[in-house]
Amino acid sequence: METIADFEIQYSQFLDPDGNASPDIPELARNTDALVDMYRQMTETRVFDTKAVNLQRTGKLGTYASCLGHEATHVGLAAAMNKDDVLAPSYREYGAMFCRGVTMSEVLLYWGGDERGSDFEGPRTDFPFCVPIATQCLHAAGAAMAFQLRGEARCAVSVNGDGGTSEGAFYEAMNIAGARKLPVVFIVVNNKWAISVPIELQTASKTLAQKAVAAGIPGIQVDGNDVIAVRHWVERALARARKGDGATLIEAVTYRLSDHTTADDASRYRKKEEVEAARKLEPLIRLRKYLTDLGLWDDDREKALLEQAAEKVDQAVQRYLNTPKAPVESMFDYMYAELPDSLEEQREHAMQYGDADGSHHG
Amino acid sequence: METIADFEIQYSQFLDPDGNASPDIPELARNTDALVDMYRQMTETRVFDTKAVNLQRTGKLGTYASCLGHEATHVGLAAAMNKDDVLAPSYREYGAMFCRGVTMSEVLLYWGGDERGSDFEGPRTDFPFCVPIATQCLHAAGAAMAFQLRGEARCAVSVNGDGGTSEGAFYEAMNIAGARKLPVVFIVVNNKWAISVPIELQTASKTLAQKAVAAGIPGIQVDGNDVIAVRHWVERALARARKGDGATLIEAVTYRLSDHTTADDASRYRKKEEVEAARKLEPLIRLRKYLTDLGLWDDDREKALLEQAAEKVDQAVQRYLNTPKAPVESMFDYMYAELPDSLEEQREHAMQYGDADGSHHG
Amino acid sequence: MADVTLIDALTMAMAWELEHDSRVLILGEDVGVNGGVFRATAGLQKRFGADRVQDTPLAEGMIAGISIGMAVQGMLPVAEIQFMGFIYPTVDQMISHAGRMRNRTRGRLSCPMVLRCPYGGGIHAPEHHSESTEAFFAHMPGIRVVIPSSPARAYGLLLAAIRNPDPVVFLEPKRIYRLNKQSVEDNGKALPLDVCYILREGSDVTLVTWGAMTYETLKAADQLAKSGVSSEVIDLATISPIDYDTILESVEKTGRLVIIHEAARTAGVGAEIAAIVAEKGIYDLRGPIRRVTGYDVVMPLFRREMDYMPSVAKITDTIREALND
Amino acid sequence: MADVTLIDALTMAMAWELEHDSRVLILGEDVGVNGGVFRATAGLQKRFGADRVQDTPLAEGMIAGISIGMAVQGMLPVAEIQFMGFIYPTVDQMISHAGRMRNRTRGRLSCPMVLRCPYGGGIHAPEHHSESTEAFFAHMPGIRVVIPSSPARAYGLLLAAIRNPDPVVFLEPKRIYRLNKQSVEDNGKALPLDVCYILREGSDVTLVTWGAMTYETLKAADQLAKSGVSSEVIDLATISPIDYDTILESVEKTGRLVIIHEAARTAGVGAEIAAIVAEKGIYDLRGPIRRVTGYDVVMPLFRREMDYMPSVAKITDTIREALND
Ligand SMILES: Cc1ncc(C[n+]2csc(CCOP(=O)(O)OP(=O)(O)O)c2C)c(N)n1
Ligand SMILES: Cc1ncc(C[n+]2csc(CCOP(=O)(O)OP(=O)(O)O)c2C)c(N)n1
Ligand SMILES: [Mg+2]
Ligand SMILES: [Mg+2]
Repeated sequence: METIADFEIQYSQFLDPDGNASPDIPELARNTDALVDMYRQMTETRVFDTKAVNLQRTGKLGTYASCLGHEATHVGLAAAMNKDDVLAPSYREYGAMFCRGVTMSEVLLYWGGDERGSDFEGPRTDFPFCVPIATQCLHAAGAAMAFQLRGEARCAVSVNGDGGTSEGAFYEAMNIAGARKLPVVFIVVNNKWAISVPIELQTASKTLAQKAVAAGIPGIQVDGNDVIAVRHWVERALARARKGDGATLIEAVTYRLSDHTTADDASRYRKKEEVEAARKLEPLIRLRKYLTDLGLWDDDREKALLEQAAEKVDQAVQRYLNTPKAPVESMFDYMYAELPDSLEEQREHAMQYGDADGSHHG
Repeated sequence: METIADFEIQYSQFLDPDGNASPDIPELARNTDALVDMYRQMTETRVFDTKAVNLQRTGKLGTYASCLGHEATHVGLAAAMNKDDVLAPSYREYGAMFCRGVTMSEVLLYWGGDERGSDFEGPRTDFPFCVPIATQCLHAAGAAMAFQLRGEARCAVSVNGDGGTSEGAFYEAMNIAGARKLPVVFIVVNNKWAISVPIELQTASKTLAQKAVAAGIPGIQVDGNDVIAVRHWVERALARARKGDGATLIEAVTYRLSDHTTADDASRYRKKEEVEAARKLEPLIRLRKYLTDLGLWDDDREKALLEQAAEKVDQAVQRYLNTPKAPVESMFDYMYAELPDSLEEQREHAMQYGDADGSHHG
Repeated sequence: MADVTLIDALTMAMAWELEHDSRVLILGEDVGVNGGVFRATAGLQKRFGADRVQDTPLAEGMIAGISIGMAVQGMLPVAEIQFMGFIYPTVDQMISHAGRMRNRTRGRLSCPMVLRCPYGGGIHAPEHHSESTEAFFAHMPGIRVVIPSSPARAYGLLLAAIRNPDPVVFLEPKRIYRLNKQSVEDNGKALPLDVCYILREGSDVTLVTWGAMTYETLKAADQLAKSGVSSEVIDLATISPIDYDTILESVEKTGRLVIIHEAARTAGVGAEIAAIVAEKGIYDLRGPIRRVTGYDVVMPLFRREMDYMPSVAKITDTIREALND
Repeated sequence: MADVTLIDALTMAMAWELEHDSRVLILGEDVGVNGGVFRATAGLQKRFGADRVQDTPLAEGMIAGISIGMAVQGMLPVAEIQFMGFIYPTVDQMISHAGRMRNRTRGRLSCPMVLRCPYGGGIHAPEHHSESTEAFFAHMPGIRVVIPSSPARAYGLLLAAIRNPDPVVFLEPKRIYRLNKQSVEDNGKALPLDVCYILREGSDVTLVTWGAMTYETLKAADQLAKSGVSSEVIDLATISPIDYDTILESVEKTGRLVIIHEAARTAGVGAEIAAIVAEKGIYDLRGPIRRVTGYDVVMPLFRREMDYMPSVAKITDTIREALND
């Protein structure tokens, strides 16, 4: 018996839940504008999220997946990216999408049942929302391969959840990324739950970061409620990828403070106490404390930010609510670059019936 | 930064290529009957393999996947299993299948284009040949779940190649096996090549054993040309699984000395020198040397074994060649427990045309 | 005799089989503690334990693959795929193994499993939650495909599917999961797996449909009845194998055929029914075989999903055309 | 003007596009050094380098998924799946993403990829190496499906597939990869992607087929010509979208339709053609629409595979029946 390979998985946190900074806190923590900006993004995201849930409750939005508690992970990872990198999100990374330039009304249109929500004005080459779990990991790997082949200094970033690490596509993507040293970063948002399935039932692997070992790429676990840790390690991983040294897996440990979606009732399968305990670790509190200690934040600034955010969200909601349905034929007009003749007849049939005639149920 | 998990991958070899035993060689090396029996199985398998390749060359067999060089891995893993365990092979593990009780003529029938080759007389509950790479890993996990649910002390063993470790199904199977502590052993036969793709292009992972880390199960790499190492570690893994301690991944490192199949020409993509070097490590030589040193083997015994094996193979070939085609309607008669009425008409149509009328090409 | 919805009837059927056959187990994402995202398995884990009603990790290919492994080794797994938009990772295991084990081994092994999956649109669900791709499974030799459209048929057909010695893909029209109640006796009586059901007798036109579309179709038949049109409505129920005798007899009587389904038109199951009648019943036809189906486009997000689907208006108009032949 | 086989023509087409469009790349299992298990990409890696002709790890879902990622980001990937029996892990990516990217993003993104795959039986191959499941892809909105049946069409259609701005599944009838040679000019001229080809004009019966079955069908037509039967043979070529005008015009002329394909009958593409004619061409029909297809069973291992497939005898007999209507 001889040891032929060994691996260590590291954990990193710079800001503890009370906002105390660890001695090894990185450079970027001194970039006060960046910190304040991330705090603003996180706050706006939360205000948006709360509003979106209410819109659904009042019948003005379809099923919606809240991002409550994920703000540091989402904002931190996007803040680390270059504008011309591409993001391959799943479906709840609003904080990241907003940083990338996706508008709030686009996100509302998507959950409001309108494809135009994925026609991002801002990040034209970012991938759209991806609902089939973990399939986007392969898109990110493919995008990275395109950048590599063209010799561009761009990277792809994919985001999936703890449940997503059980899908074969997740491993296939890491494996090809490892084999080809692709400029891609895989971010696993471990929020402890996949709808009603707790992480303990999902896998026996002690950390999700160690799944990187299977692909021969580095993996690290960071506190996903510490925006500085998330941004720092994603920046490091991106720099490494841009240098041509290949892919990294980053597990961001956080917690899904909300129901899975507005169609879910988490009280069926998890304890209040667990949620309450997790709430104490949520990301905004600690960053606000830290900023306050640095004299960068106070109640007035907080109040102003909340008002400003509320107004921004309201404007987005208005834009969303004032967007008329797309024409019936739009379901045909983007299927192909050129509509095949054989579909013309169907298109006319659909137009003839215009809006739904309400003969349906449920 | 703190280390939250670490892993070591061990390598084990007991018999070196020259047949020298390492000091820590396990108990079973003293079971001389077992050693001789494994040598007999490995030799018979090789004689069979050579014959099968010739049958294909002379047009008496379809495409055939040689197992040349894999004998220690295949025989060792099956020798470690209990009769009532189940094997989920891929397509070239004849040494293992013969140990399990599959007959040589059954293997020939399969590659001869006859489904009856998978109607194993011997191991009635073993899974059949599995061509879609790595899909059988999930069947083994499912079988293990069945045994676990029924409280049976049985285990499942799946076998796939190095190429197979790139398929999502391989990871999905390990992950569920880890999460449920299933009584299953995953054996990865790393013969360095997946048709023309060398292991270096397949993955960046330094060993294939380390892929177990992703599922939170133990993984070990053994010398796949050392039948004692293979059998020993598979026995250990099975004992562990039977105790209820869950799954193990075992990487057996060997080399595909033959073309991928008789339809392949490996000279297109790999160097003679590499193959020659690998040939020196092949499993029979070292075991014969070891047995000879122990006074358990000599040229007369070798000669007798080869004659006996040749005769056994010839009988199997005769049985195979004398097996008439199954009736045309047999393509219908095993599709369902009960043939649906809607298929009756098609069945009669097929019978009406009896044998192929030769109107086809190629 | 309880009055139950379609989804209640499914729960009843699973409970019955769990109760009466120790080989049966339920598995899938969120089927245990949570009782399924649609609550089809609500209460079953509490009643039968976490071994027999298992929450699995998130991987549909895995769910299908281990179900096959279990079925081959003597269990009767009833696996749930959460939505049909997520059933595609199971396609490889279903066509390559589930449908082949018996034939491949000349009957030595078999694969008595059920793959349950809610399907269809019209519930304002997010992207990928409204698919109707039954045609994929109907094209797989060795796989049975069943779709109930009433509580009673849901109960009897699911029992039959679980007891069937071969693999069955059991698709559940989620739009009508709770549409209405019917009194269903919990007596463990299964229904046959290869007959279709005449929901309404008629003499002018034959309407063949299945799943939730039986409701639009029956409504259309009611509306036309007012103007004296007598429609015969057939619920296909077993999508594969198809009981075409019943359909052919009906067409012989009516001379007209309209097929209604939610799935995209091209290469849908409706095409197979049309092809069978165009072969075996053509001389009974007075005019074209028509299809009212989903369009050959991606199911739109919900603001436009009802415009994609067959509606009572689309169906009645098509029937009127047929009557003018 | 070189005399080339169908597979040579495919290699020529890929070489042309690699030469003329830097966005094009080839990827797949064993396509590089080995030049593909059927040699379709032979010599391309040597000529264009390992970046543009890439051997991938063994994972079809991965191959489809990264191809989508590349295509969305401006490359033109031409991916090879080694055999159709191994294409099923790509189904999820193809239906969930390749066919949806353009529509999902209202045209912001698109997915110009080609998924090449040899298909069909008759070459004495092992299990899973003889599949014909084109119907799955024909049922996917947003995906084009193309099948060539001659060297010239292989060249022109593959060029068209690579240049098409949307995803194309390009299925290659491997049984006729090297059946015969045809002189094909390597001029980079593509063929249209939505027309079918009349291989033989006739007036008594319309025979619609594609892929390798065009040969059995033409032979059957030749045989029957001796007894004075005039068959019109149509090569569908673009399986989706279907050019049904050509088919309808032919049926209008002949009054009889026989569809021949190797795939299992139920819910195969033949059913769609029958359904279209039973709707739009029924008054032109003198009798039943007949299908000569593979049976609804698993493709048998090779000792019996030819008994599974349509043969000249099966086709001629069916045509004779049709003529008696
Ligand atoms: C392939 C697939 N299977 C099932 C689903 C249904 N589903 C939506 S979210 C979800 C749980 C995902 O959990 P996780 O990956 O941890 O992400 P999270 O929702 O926690 O962010 C499931 C099962 C899906 N969208 N895709
Ligand atoms: C899913 C799938 N893809 C492709 C193939 C074609 N194929 C057969 S064997 C093989 C290589 C397998 O390599 P490996 O897993 O290392 O096993 P080995 O043949 O070396 O024993 C390939 C690509 C297949 N059988 N199944
Ligand atoms: Mg989660
Ligand atoms: Mg190998």
